[in-house]
Amino acid sequence: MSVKSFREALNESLRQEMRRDPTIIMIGEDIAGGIGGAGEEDAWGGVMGVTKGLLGEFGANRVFDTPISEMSYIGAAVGAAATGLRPVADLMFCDFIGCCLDQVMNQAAKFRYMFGGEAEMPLVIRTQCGAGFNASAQHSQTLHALFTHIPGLKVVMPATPYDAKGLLTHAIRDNDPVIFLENKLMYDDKGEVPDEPYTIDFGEANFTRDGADVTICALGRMANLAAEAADLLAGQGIQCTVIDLRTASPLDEESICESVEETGRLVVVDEGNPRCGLAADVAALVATKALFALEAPVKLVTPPHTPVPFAPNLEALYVPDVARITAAVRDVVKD
Amino acid sequence: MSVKSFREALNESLRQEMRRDPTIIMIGEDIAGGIGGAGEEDAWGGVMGVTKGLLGEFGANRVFDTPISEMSYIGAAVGAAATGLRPVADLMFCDFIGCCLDQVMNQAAKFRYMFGGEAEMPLVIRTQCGAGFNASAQHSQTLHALFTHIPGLKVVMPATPYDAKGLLTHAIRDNDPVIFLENKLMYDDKGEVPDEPYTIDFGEANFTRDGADVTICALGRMANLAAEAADLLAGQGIQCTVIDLRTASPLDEESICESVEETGRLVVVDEGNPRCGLAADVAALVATKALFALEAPVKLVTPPHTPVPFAPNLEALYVPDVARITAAVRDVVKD
Amino acid sequence: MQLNRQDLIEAYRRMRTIREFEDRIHLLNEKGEVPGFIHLSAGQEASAAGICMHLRDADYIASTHRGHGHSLAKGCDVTGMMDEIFAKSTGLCKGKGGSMHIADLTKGMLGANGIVGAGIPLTAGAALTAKVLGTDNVAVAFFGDGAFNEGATLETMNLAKVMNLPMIFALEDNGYGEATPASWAIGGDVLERAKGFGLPAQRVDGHDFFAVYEAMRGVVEQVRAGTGPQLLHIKLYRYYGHFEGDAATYRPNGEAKKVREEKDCLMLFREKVTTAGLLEKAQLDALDSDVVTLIDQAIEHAVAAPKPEPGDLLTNVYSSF
Amino acid sequence: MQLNRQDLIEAYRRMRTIREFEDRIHLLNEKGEVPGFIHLSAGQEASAAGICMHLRDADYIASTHRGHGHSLAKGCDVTGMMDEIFAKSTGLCKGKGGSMHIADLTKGMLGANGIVGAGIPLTAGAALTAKVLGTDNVAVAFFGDGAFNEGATLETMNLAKVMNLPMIFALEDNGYGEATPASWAIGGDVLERAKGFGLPAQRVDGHDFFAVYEAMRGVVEQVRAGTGPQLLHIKLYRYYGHFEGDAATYRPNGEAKKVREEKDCLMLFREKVTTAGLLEKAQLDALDSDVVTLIDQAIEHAVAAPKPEPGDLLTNVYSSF
Ligand SMILES: Cc1ncc(C[n+]2csc(CCOP(=O)(O)OP(=O)(O)O)c2C)c(N)n1
Ligand SMILES: Cc1ncc(C[n+]2csc(CCOP(=O)(O)OP(=O)(O)O)c2C)c(N)n1
Ligand SMILES: [Mg+2]
Ligand SMILES: [Mg+2]
Repeated sequence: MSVKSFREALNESLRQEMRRDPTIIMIGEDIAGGIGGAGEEDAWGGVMGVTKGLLGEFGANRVFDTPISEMSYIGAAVGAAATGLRPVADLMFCDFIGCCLDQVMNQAAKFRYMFGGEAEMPLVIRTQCGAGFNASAQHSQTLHALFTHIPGLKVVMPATPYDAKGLLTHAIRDNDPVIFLENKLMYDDKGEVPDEPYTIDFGEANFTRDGADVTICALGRMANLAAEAADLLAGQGIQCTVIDLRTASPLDEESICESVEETGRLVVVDEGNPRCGLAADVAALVATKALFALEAPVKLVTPPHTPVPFAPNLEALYVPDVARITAAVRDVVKD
Repeated sequence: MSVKSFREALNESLRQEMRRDPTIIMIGEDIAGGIGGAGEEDAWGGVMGVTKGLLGEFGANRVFDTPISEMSYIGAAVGAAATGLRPVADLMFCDFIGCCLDQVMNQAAKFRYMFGGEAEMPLVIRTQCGAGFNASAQHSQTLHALFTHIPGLKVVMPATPYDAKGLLTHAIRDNDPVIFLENKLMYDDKGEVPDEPYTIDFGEANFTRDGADVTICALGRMANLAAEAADLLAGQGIQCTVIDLRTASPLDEESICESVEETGRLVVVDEGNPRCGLAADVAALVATKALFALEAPVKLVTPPHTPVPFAPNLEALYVPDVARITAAVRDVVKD
Repeated sequence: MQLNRQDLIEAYRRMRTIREFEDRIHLLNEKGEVPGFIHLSAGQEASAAGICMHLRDADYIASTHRGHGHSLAKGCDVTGMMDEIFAKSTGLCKGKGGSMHIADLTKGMLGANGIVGAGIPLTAGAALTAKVLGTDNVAVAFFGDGAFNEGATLETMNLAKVMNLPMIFALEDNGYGEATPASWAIGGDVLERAKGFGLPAQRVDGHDFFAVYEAMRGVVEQVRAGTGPQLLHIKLYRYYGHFEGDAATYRPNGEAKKVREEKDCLMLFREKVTTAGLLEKAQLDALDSDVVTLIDQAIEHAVAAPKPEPGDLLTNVYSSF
Repeated sequence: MQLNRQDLIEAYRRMRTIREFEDRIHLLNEKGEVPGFIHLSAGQEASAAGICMHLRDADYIASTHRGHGHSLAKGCDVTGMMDEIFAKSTGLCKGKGGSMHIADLTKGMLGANGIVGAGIPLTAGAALTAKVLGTDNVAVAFFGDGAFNEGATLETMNLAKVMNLPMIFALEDNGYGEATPASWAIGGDVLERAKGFGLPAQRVDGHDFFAVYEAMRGVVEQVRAGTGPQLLHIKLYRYYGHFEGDAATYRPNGEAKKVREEKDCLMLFREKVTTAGLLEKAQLDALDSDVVTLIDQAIEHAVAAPKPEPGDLLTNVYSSF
């Protein structure tokens, strides 16, 4: 156990899994960087440096840089997963899914079903999400709901370095296609992370705070803000249960409903677009399965239904923050 | 006014609008069919014959067949819309959005916002959706939720020939990008349709049945099944209000909430995937804005969260039908 | 690999099986006895057979919406396929995929595909597997003239080249993508386009089994040896409409008839082997009737086979259910 | 169009403005004074200017993530751009787009673009508009060597060809797509690839304004006349890292320095015009200081300009709000 960054936790998971299983490969744009050039071979290790050093250890027959051709290399990862490898593909930003959705939605997600069970799809697609980087509308989206909407995919969004390693390791060992979303603001977040490999199961939410007054559900970076808000509110006499969902698909429906049965109040915090988003999905779950437990209307804390603005002052208003979460909680407990 | 098929209603809308405005063009794969060949010039008029005859009337400088290159021709439609034309693009099946999502999600939907309002995007994308045609997992999806999730898009799904014409005409005149979903089972549906041009506003739901016991929301083909179910139930003493939402984005939130305030019960019927789907979205709306009106848990009637199966007997179980709707209604009224 | 008597029989058997399979499905579909969206490959048999005769089970192919011929040529079970097309639980995909999604990974068949161009990146993935695992397997993407203009296809020509993948692009040019002539839809020349991506490319008469077979012999040898991807531009023709139900009014009158009469691949094959004294007519006729029996039995089996159970709707979504 | 004295001054002014703009933003970014993801085009000015000198406002261009140079060359307002990059409400996009989304449709600038390759189909759309409306406007897609491997780009080469669109593909090959050398990432030869789609294509030295200008003169004349799309392969170099913050360790030591010293487009331009006696050094120096003043003022304006109002978050989503 030692303190590691989110980035290091991910790198360690990749490294340990690749050591364990020679069929695991990595493929993506500039995940090494400098391939074919006269400069440093492993110049980048991904735009955020997450895959740094892996080319050096595993060589050019395990770590593949590609041309800028998302449909083709993501598709190649899908095909490789169906034929015996366990690819970890890197889609630099989840915003780029528009260039390769077919291979994810119509191929990877549906092979097992369309083929009557006669296909394995041990594929991981790591990708960045999240606003707050002043990266504007095409590099700041958080598209977990889009993936969650597609049957056959699993969708993961870790909130801590510990979870990042454990969930990525699980994702790599899983035989279904997993979309693994990393919030770009979190790579330098630090936390205790075991040195040895371990896994965290999908569909098992993490109760990070316990409180009788209200349930707050979130995942990824929003789960941390929710916990922060809960701590603030605890000082003001409002006790929150905070559920870090960890995976949007599968969803830990049971934990959510059980908690709402206890608290009677629900706030869902999510960075995705609100319409047909994950926050709505969780609210609908409770409206269908635990309605009579609710003592107040459900509150959703999400961005507005707009693209992500560039200006930092607008972006700050766009992304849910602790103040908006505490306000929402205060609202639901006063009802 | 005369009886027309859904197909004829659409064709008439296109024809009348193209006559009215010379900047309206059509672009897509085989929307004429046979282009460049020695055979009949307008051999198909689209796979379903909707655009039949338009090449003949408007010529090859208004009606464009394209190579099989969705990203490119949908993108060309987006670029044309930004520069002075009003393109009606045809994406043969909405399942093919995986080949061109970027141009829809990151370009068409975001131009106006990213450019600070300095762009118009009078683009319509007509596309087919719906299961029941034994067309299997890649030609049977109903992806309106995916589009609804994306801010900047408008999403339309007509239920009748009358609405098809009025909504398409509105879509063509609208200055925002509109995804217009046509259920492939409905082209031969018949109904009264005025001969002259008319429009139906977006975001204005259609109350097709009036009843005090329960509100059923749906759109597209499901709205018709909901009405059928309501008629059946009326005979059994259960009075349903049926709301055909017509457009998933914008959503007529007010009508939904007002109706639920009156009936106290809500069933949402939708053919999309359930997770982060439109049914969940409507349920969440009510859970956040009209919770205390609810006298029973909300019921969602959707397909299971699986790809669309091929076998007709499985597909029949997959798509919501009148029996499942009536069962759901009976369930919520008994609580 | 030179074609011995055994091989010739095998080649003919595969082609004839495809033809009979397609012709019979055409009739069954007309009578409303098979469901679904069906695209037949009758007329294109020499390509499927000429290419797949060079492949082993561990080599992969990916196919298209028009996938019956490729599947049969790659060794998929006739009965399993027929059952699948009839939407039966005994089908290759348990009735959940149908004509457009027939697959058998154990035979190296990565799936027919409802999305034009989608099989091509998948094939690159199979080739990547061969490369990483150090086998000398190859992977073949079958696709049409229409698919040659999809981004997925074009990107993958480049990807396969720069990654030096053991992959073969088998472009089956039947002159039309749906109703649209390839001569209009493809800008530039096919071979030049492939070469512009650094791919060796050659054109071959897809009506002539021997031409396809010979071209593929050289290609597969080099690709197996690790010299990188290549493209075959195979000119051929589909006899039926684009999909079952399409009257093909976009084709000049008599075009299909002329090809059938003058260039039918089965006819040409028979002529060649009998003229050269390699096989006798009687032998071929006997094979023909064996194939008819085989297909009869497959249809009989498919008709009698059980439908999927209601519970099957919810299985095979994830590895756990 | 022959270059008269006026034109030469205009060309130099545009190039120098771009250089100064980029150099200053580089410094401001280092000091943390401008937000966002920034990609600078210093070194590539001759291409932007040499091409856009042939265009009028009604002609469209689409650009890339590296779009400042193209925008300035196409006539976007310097102050409006600087304000935008500073995220101010007076910016060209009211502070809602930033460096990667600068656009001005009134100037025929269809937008920088954060998605590699995305501008190319958009450009085809602008060309389609010209075709349908019967103007003789043309549309130019600027894109990089990396973008040359995107499906969107490749598909559009074909689409533009078969639709005979008045479109020009301006491939700015600076040798790298992020950290990856173009020499590795592009299979085959660029010109052959373009020709394989039926596009006339030529290579030009992008450090030499006059070479770009002359090549574009011929191209634009033909494309305006309706002879269909063409491609220009413009070889050039970017001086800074891929994005601001990138140390560019993937480039051989001294590579950037060498290009700056030997091939800098501004240097070459000055040499040519002064040697040929077309303009005097003093004149050019005066222009340089005018440009410095212009950029100084723009920065001053941007610093002082107001931020967007909170309410702006919710506007410009749809035509109605
Ligand atoms: C991405 C995508 N676009 C369009 C279609 C509709 N479609 C199905 S087959 C086909 C034509 C394909 O032509 P070609 O590649 O020549 O194959 P062929 O049908 O001639 O065998 C089209 C356009 C599709 N299935 N997928
Ligand atoms: C679809 C997509 N894929 C990847 C990226 C990430 N990315 C941004 S710029 C870039 C390199 C582009 O290279 P090139 O086209 O040569 O342009 P240059 O940066 O050299 O001007 C990449 C990979 C992106 N923005 N969009
Ligand atoms: Mg074809
Ligand atoms: Mg470059």
